[in-house]
Amino acid sequence: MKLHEYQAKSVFADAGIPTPDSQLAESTEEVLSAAESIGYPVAVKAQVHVGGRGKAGGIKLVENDEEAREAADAILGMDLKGYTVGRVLVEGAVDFVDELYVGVTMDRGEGKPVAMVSEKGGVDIESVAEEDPEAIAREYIDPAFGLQPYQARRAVYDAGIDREVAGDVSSVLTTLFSLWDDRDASDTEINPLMVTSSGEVVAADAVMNIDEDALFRQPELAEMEEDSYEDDLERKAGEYGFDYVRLDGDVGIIGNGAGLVMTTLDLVDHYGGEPANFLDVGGGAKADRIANALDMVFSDENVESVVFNIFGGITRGDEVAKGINNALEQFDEIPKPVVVRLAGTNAEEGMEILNADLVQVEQTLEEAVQRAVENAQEASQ
Amino acid sequence: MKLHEYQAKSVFADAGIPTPDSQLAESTEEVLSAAESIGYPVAVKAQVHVGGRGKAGGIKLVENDEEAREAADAILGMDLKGYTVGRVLVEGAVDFVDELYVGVTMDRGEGKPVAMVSEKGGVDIESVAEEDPEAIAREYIDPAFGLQPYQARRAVYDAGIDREVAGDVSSVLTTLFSLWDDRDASDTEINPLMVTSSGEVVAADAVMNIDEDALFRQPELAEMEEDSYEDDLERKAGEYGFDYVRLDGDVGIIGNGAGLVMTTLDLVDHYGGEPANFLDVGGGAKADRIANALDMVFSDENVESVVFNIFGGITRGDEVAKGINNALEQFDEIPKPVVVRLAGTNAEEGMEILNADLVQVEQTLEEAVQRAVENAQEASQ
Amino acid sequence: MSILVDDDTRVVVQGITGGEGKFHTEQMMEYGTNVVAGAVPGRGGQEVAGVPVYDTVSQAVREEDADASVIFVPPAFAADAIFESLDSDLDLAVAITEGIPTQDMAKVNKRLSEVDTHLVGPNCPGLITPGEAKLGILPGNIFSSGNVGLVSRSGTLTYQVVDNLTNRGLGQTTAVGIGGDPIIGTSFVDALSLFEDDPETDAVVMCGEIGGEDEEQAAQFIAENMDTPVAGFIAGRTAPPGKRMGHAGAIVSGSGTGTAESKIDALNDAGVPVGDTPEEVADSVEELL
Amino acid sequence: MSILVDDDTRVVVQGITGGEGKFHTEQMMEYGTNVVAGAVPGRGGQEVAGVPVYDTVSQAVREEDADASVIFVPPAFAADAIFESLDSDLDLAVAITEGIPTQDMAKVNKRLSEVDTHLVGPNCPGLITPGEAKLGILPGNIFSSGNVGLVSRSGTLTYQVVDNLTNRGLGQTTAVGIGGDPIIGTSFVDALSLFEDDPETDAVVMCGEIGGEDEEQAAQFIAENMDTPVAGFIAGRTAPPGKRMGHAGAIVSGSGTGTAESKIDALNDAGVPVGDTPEEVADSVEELL
Repeated sequence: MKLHEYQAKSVFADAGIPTPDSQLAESTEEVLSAAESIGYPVAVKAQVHVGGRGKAGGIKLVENDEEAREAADAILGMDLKGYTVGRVLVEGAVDFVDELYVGVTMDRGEGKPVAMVSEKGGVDIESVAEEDPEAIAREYIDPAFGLQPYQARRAVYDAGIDREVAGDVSSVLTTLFSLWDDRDASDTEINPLMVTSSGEVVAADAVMNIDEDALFRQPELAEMEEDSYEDDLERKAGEYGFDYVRLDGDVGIIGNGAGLVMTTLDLVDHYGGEPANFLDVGGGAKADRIANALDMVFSDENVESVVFNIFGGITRGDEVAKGINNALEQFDEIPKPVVVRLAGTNAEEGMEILNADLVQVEQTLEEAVQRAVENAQEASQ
Repeated sequence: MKLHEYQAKSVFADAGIPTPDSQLAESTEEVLSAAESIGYPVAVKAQVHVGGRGKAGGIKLVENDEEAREAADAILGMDLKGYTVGRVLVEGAVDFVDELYVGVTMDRGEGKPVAMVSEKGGVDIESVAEEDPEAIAREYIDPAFGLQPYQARRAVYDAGIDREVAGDVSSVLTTLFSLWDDRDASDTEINPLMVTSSGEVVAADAVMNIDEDALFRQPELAEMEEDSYEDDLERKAGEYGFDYVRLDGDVGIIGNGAGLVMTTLDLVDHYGGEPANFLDVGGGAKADRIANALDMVFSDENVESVVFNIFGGITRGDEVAKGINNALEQFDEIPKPVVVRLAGTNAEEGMEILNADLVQVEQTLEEAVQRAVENAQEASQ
Repeated sequence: MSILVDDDTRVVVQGITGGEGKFHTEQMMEYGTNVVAGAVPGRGGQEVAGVPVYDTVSQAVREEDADASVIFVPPAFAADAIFESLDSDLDLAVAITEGIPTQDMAKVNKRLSEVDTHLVGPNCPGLITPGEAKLGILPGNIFSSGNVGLVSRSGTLTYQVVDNLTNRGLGQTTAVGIGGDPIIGTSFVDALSLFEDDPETDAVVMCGEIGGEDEEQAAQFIAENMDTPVAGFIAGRTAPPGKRMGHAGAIVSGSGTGTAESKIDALNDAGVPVGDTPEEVADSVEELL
Repeated sequence: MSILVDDDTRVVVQGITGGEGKFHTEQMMEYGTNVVAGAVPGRGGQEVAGVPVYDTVSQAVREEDADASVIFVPPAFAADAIFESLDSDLDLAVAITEGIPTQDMAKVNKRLSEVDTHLVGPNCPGLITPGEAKLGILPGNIFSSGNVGLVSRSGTLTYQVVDNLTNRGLGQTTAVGIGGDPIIGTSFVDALSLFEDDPETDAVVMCGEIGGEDEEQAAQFIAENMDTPVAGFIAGRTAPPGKRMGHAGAIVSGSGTGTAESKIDALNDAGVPVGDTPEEVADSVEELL
């Protein structure tokens, strides 16, 4: 779960990290009144979960009412990489002499958190990591001990941060780690951490992503979760509790188990088709859930053909068959052709239950995918 | 630093451990009014840093005003193993069916904390440890991870605690460890942890000792420190900042470094004398401090003879000699004979400075101690 | 022969009194697994599926000589259950639970480096030595005994590949589902190393997927340390960057690490044929044997 | 030969800009110790006693090839300084600081078990290889080079015993003050084991004191593993139970563990003569050689 900049900043500020004055605004009027109370110059920043907002025109620095109005009109309501901007953060501009990077994330390969500091803040840190890896000082953190004071200092000095601000930066890093640790974050990051001409550090941006699996013990953060789905289908999948990812193709895919569904997508591609989605019904799905999955896929207007691939383990073929029947029997005409392949637990019982008038049955994964791809190709001709 | 029972109980109660109603009282009247507000029966418990208070008559259970008055009169002002009782805790008596033991301490051999649980509470746990070690379940705690939930459960189930109260006992143990950890305790202990007839657990006693070296970061606990010296001499040593232990003999001992002072004590004993004290002036003592040490030892009316044994490392012989001169020159007559042995850094300079009219000088530790023992023996003849 | 489990394995089920725990205990026992105890705090003295329940894993180890555990404990308590199994002198712990917080697993990972117990999972279907024992939730009937080792990050994909193998008469020594989380106990390298040392395993199938660098490390290990031939499969070729494909670990990061391409290239460089379809994987195994 | 330090040892002083740090750096250098750097956060670029100061120990290791550190850092920050030295690829760290909270040392102790660095101390005078190097605060002039190893929990008692030895012409290979705290890095067993492996050490003096069970463990180690003869001394025979005799670790617990008697018995049982006086210890060494 991603926090918005304004949410992350409030968490950071509560923990004692210096942040600029700021107010959230949803209209041009609110932007103007916020700018007035903060005092020009201010930055107007789109609050959407998109990287590279600045380059995409989602952040503007304004000096007066006229510019603020212009920026607010331009940003509020704009489409930023698929997300519509509904809110902006109006924030006092910082008079900076230097832009740093500090962050904490989970290093999956090491299986432990890593703290990072760089003098090259203000730009995409992943490009810095690729082009100039030495410019990022890294400290791997023992998960049992946590970030030790000497490690915070070492990261800061190894990154070449000026001795005048080293103490402040290392204390910001320590706080970032505490937040990461206490709040079950997957990432906490400040880029840029600005150094002002008077030698203070200020968090000019704030990133905080929370481990979804830990939200149960982070009720305050869970409350901050906002509807941030790209479209109605992903929202619907969230409501149904499916692992769902929408793609660009026309072959709708339903299956059980992440690896098998990914494989089904890959096979659609392999046989010349284009997957419309990833949809995992999970383990042990009952008839209702299966019907919901079909409803999901039919709701995607791009879908021309559906392939249902279930390898039963905990999931039982008879339940799958019932769900498919239920979902399809309500239609006078089946909206799109559905290819079904059932294997594993109770697959034979499922085959018997399945209403063969409503679906096309195939015995193997390869055959089922090929048939679904053909169906899609026929539909688009 | 030892907390009094009433202090430890208030810390435990704040952390959520159930404790009986109680009030501190300094007079018989206060005892009576406390008993009235709590309701009989109550326990009247001496608040002094002494083990085995119950056996020594420092705890009495009373049923009515008459008994309460009697108990208060008996306990307030009594001498308990050298400590005068100035305050009692008046506490609601617990109707218990079982007495358990739970505690956390540092296991020095393992270099890690250990959590302990036993069904055999209410008696001296050290005797249980000796006579029936199996009756105490122990969980060694990784200092980096802390006490894990499964460890608390395991200790409780391994100790054979009834399943009905196991959850509560394990939660008390978890809290005890958190307090131990957060408050820099050397020991946290509840003995007995009473189980009531209604199946609740209540801390009927409370022990909490704090690591002196960590008091700097435990300001709340440091404020609880009370004058708990056995006598005026130990209080004086505390004010001077000496490591001082009063003993029963008549040879006063001053030296630098714990091991060397202990050795000097041992040699006094070896040569037939009896040490009056352990007094370590520490490393790098200047003249003032040396004079204070002599003042300390002269203040002990049991002392008949003094031996001064300094092996200079950081401590310089000339400073020691100056301090001895300063302290002794103020007397018309030296109160007790002082034997001085100086070795190590600037020992020769010290010997030159030393006013040989005031002290007896010896070259070796053995000779110095023998001379001091002889002095004491002469004085007591 | 086999790796990690066989018919001597004595299993304690953590969370045996829960719905899933009870159901799969019965399934495991039906398959022939030697389940000797359950462990659930506060439930000591009860019986589930004819098996005695203890309050702690240590008691189950003391009383019933358990040497492996299977963990069906809800995510909030699962890391503690794993810690308990790692501190109870077991040879093997298998964590089925999905959705354990990643920071909990980082701590488990640290403790794992300090003990000798193998951990398989979490978020995995478990493992099976066909005809001897299964620890987990795999459907026993699709497996058959043979000389092919299988290690996979995915559950149902494993079944699919096993199906393709079994249909051709290619039985398995042991099949291990190592789980789809970012931080797991037994890695590809760990499992491959065990298969390499197993004289009965004549070929290994390794089913990877996008995310992380385990497959790349496995490729390096195969090139440097393995004589036993390996056939590979990588799921997620068509997955877009930045989208989590079901498994918490199955994600190609924005910076382009964890792609299927990188994994397939690494495996090919190590001499491992990577099939485009599960059927092609079975073809490769037939050729390698 | 010697143990732990010699004239090749390259020392970084943590806390070199403090009063004690500066004074003893000068003393160490005067003795001939190869002090190559200081480390104090925020003081990088300065110089103390002609030695360059770095902000971190790692920088001192990178820039000056330091392989040992001596720690003069106030108690509140000392554990962090030790952690830093343990995470900087040093062979040896010597912590002089007295008064480090015990819980901090428990964490240090855990980390120690994970690294190869030796820690001597804390709350110790350091160690010296006469004529080559001293790391710490021992008065160099009382030591002389020879074939007797010395290990002691006490500072000034060490000087006393060394004095008795030196007066008879019995020089030392290395003398190690391991410190008087309850939790320390190098134990008696660790030091004895190093002396046993040092071909130049022909006898060892071990000065123990009341508290803990290190001396008992040392006795067992001597009986089982040592050919080099050992002479012993135990301070605190007359200490009453429950009273801390100066050192945080020097306390006989109420339950009677840590007594001088138990230690002396254990050493005698291991064939170690225990002197009643420092002079008797020197007698024993003469006999053992």
